[in-house]
Amino acid sequence: MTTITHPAPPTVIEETPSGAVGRRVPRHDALLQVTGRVVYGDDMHAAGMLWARAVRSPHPHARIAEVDLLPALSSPGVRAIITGRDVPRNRYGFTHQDQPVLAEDCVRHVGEAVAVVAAETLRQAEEAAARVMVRYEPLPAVFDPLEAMRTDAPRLHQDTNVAEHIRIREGDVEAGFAQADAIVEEEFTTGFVEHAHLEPHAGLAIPSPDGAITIYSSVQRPFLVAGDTAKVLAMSQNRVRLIATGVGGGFGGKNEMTFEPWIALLALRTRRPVKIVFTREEEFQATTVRHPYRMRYRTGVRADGTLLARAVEIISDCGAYVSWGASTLAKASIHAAGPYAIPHVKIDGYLVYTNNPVGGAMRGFGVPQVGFAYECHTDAVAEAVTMDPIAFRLRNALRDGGHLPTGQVLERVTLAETLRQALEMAEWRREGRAS
Amino acid sequence: MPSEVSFTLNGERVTTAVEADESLAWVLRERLGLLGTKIGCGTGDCGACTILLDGHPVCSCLLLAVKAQGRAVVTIEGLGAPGQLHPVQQAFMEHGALQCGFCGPGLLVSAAALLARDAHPSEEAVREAIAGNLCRCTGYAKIVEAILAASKDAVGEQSR
Amino acid sequence: MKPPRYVAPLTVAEAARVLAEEGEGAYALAGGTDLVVRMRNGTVRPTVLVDLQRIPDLAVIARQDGHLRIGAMTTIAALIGSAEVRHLTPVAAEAGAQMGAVQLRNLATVGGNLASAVPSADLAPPLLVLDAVARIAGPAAARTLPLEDLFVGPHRSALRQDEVLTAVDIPLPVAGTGAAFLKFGRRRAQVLAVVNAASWVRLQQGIIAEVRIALGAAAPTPMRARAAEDLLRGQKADPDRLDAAAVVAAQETKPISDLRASADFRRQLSRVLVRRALERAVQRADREELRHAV
Amino acid sequence: MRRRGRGVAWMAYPIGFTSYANPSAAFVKVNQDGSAVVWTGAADVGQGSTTALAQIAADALGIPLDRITMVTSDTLQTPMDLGSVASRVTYIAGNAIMRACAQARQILLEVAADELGIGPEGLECRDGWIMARDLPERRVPLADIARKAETGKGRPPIGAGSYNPPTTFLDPETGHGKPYNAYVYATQIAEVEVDTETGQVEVLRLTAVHDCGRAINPLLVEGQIQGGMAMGMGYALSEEMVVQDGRVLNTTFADYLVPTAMDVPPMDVGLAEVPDPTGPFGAKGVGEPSLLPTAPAIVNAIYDAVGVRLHELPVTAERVLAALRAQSPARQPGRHS
Repeated sequence: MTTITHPAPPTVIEETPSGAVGRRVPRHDALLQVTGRVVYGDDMHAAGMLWARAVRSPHPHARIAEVDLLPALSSPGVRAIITGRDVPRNRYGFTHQDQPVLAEDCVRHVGEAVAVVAAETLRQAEEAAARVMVRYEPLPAVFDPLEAMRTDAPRLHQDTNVAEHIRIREGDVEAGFAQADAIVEEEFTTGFVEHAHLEPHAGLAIPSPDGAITIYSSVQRPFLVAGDTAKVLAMSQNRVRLIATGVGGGFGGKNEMTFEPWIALLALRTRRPVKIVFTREEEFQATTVRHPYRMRYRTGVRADGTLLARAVEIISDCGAYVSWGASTLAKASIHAAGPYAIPHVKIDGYLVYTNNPVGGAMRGFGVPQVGFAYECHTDAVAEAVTMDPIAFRLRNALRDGGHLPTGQVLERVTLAETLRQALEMAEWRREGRAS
Repeated sequence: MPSEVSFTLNGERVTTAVEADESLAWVLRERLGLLGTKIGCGTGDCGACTILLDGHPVCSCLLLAVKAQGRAVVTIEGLGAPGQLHPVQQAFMEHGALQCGFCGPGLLVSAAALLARDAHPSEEAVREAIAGNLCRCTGYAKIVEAILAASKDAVGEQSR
Repeated sequence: MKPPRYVAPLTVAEAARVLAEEGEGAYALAGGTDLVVRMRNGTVRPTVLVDLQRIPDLAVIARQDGHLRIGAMTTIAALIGSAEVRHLTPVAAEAGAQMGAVQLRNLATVGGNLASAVPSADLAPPLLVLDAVARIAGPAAARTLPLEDLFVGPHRSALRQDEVLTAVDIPLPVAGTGAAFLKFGRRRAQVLAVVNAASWVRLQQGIIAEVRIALGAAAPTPMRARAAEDLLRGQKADPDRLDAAAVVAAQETKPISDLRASADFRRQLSRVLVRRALERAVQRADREELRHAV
Repeated sequence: MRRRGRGVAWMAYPIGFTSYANPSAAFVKVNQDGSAVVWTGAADVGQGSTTALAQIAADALGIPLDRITMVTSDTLQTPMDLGSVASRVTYIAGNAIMRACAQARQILLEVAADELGIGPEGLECRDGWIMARDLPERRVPLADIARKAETGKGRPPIGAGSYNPPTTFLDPETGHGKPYNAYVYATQIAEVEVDTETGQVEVLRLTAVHDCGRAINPLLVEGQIQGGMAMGMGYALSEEMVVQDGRVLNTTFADYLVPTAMDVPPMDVGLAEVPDPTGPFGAKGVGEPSLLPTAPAIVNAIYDAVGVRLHELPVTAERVLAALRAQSPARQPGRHS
């Protein structure tokens, strides 16, 4: 059994008597924070530790023809190098198990890791990583999800690049449009967004003499990461211990397993602790991003401002692997019509593979994309029936007992109350306005 | 080949061997074991590594350690420790200024430098002084509030 | 990827000698805010870093021979904090204050900002309109160069391998002049200019007697907009004419499209910034004229 | 010319995973001296969950907050938690802690019942005491009972609990189902000023009112909302990875533009607290919702100011200017500043 103390002392809440709920209590670790004593991923050190560095693909799509480790293995300070062949079960994913821990036959996005080096110093690891010779044979790539949906597009995985199609149907949307006095159509797009947590992904793996492993890592989901790591390493879950260090921001970017199996394998192989810290460049190029969405909105409304029908089509650029793309798209699709009572709704969400950076979880999970679209669209629809956007919202808002297009009934709906308070705080008055 | 560099670190003289391309941030963390200074980007764009060089905030990831020769360096560890916190550290705690806290050490150093040269900064001056310290969690609202409060506390102390 | 050697010479001559002997791998090091970033991203791989920090007098700001001399190793913070600069060449301080953020201004130097020949360098347009001269030292005799000629291309200056930029000389102001600097960045701090612009005018009874206009990030190098200047010289400083000159200045630019902006957007911004900089410079010159008249 | 405008956006957002089981579990023990330790797998990623969960445990046990120790996010030592995602920790891990605490509390109340001669259902734990609900002066220190439970009765006051919000999967053809168990609501308002010559948008003020259920810790809730608005502002105006042939061209914070302290305007935050009976002490969540309405509120404000509808995020100055130039000259609403 391994005994390892926590990176930070156990948390003690320094405050006074009970009746704690509702109180403005500072964070439990505020004193550690302001004195620079929180231990984040990069702050983990262990005696005799090695530094790991990934070798990453410069190509968006290529066959890996050959990996020659010899020059790197003879590079000063190198203690071990792993590739996909060293990963016992080189495949993972939440809804779709389509992603390798290290690319083996083929790389599908720029920055995909092919090998990982462990050396005595970071500088030596960097030098050796540059000496890993990977011969790539570039494959046709696709970067536009609309192109990727075509049957003649280069394919990333199997017979189609459409990894998921989500449908939500309520009422009869065509009948709704037929009754409408006005129909408003708009198309919205959003771009690639990075979580930009200030702390890069960072961690340390410490092997036990009995072959178990302890991983310190800056993650939002220790149990998922430990479970996935155990799975790909074909180890029993009780022998893969993950301890979350202080997490310097996540926002969804530290949801999933990244380097944990790499440093675990390297540590087990070298019998030494192995540390890794992603560079900011790796954070941008190689880790997950917020999915870019293209969203087509079509809304039918009566002249009196009553919403009748809404059809939404969402195309999500998934990047090279599904990761959280399917579940993100589900959440986006469920909420794509907005918090409005609309009798006839049709929503189609498509998740499309491309050779772009991998989309993952990010704060709001697809809903910031559709939220941008449906709320801007709401103003445009209100204008089409010459209604004030606020009055229009209040007229069509979901209320207690109302339901989303999924049929889910909502209770304690406070939309109107939050609006009322916000207008009051913003001292909103409509007078004195041009046109 | 490594050179030797000597400087004053939080009031004490230190000497260490460094490579010429090593940043002071790296040397502080990996050679001198002071882990309070954080590295967020390595290119001087986020301010997490802010330290004081002869009293002036700089990004220690951009400052080559060799250039610290003979200078005075203050890090978060030198700002104040539990029991003897700098007013701005106290204010950050009380106002819930930090969330993940990774930007904290750099921000606190920037804020302390501001208050040292301007005891009564305006809100605009506070925002300008910390514009080089990115924070992704807080929207800066409680940070600005805390720095302004610390400046008021300091004024209160002086008048006593 | 061996780490570079580090030398910190005490004289310019010694610095020049090392730069000459080491050849291409030798880099003069000022604040490091540009060079260290380029070392990190692998665009330069120095074998020797020649730190200019210990050479005396390179960080001095002083009046000299009808000029204000600003030493190349003056930090941006020292520049904007200098009473002489704020009094004699306020537009240089105006530009310096918009560079990066506090941390950068405490490290970055005037010489570094100019010698790195970055097209968007914020100090270039104001110093160009102030008619600054670059002072350059090498193994042989020192030489001077109109600042405009220092900029050869992106990241390419007229400095030879063995030369060091030691100072810029700015002519002392005369009556009736005003200058202004404007920067368009994609956020309000810690950002490179999409376009920046400066203008300088000398008014005589409301007539533009002399004028200089400069732009940054609008061409491969910081540039003067001479055709626009020609249009204004000897003319009344009325709004339509200033705008007409701004239109011409925008036509003179040779911007690129990059991840920060399209060439077309840069041209549009050039017009707006030049016009606003001219308006502001004229206002300031007017005030100057009045002050002198009183 | 600079023109001002204001825009509104609101949202409904769910707490927790979509359909999939997303449980949290917790352990608790009350020590002989009346202090307590809580084990939770939830990782505090800056949002302050460890503090908020301790506040929940304190009131669930009737033990002062300063006597609660939290042990968190260690897969060997703490019970399972799905993670700090989906705005779920306060609601789901909080409910798990409520259940764990209820078990420990039940042991304490049963032991105290003997002592006080009142049935456990007539007792409550509060402020470090166990007292009769109707007769607060009939009370005994919780520490005494904890000691007695452990050393006298041989019943250490411990508890384990878990919670998983009841959800269903969506029908694959109709998309019908109940994928969530709780919803939160919010409205945000943005006031902007647009430079019509450069397209530059300055956000002058942001206002947010969120219903996150009962706010366990309003200080932390406000901080989350303020941070979310800043992130939403970046999403609206400046944050964009430039990807060309799969390669990210801006891989530094010099060109991927997160708002600085000088960009973020004053932000007013209000809470419309409507307790949810399914949440711990009525709490739901706020992590993700805080960012959702910000971008559309800003984009609607831009329309209010200059009369152009922007359909692509981020709304950079360049895109605003292009839209303004494409606009017919007749349409010129907004107020001059």
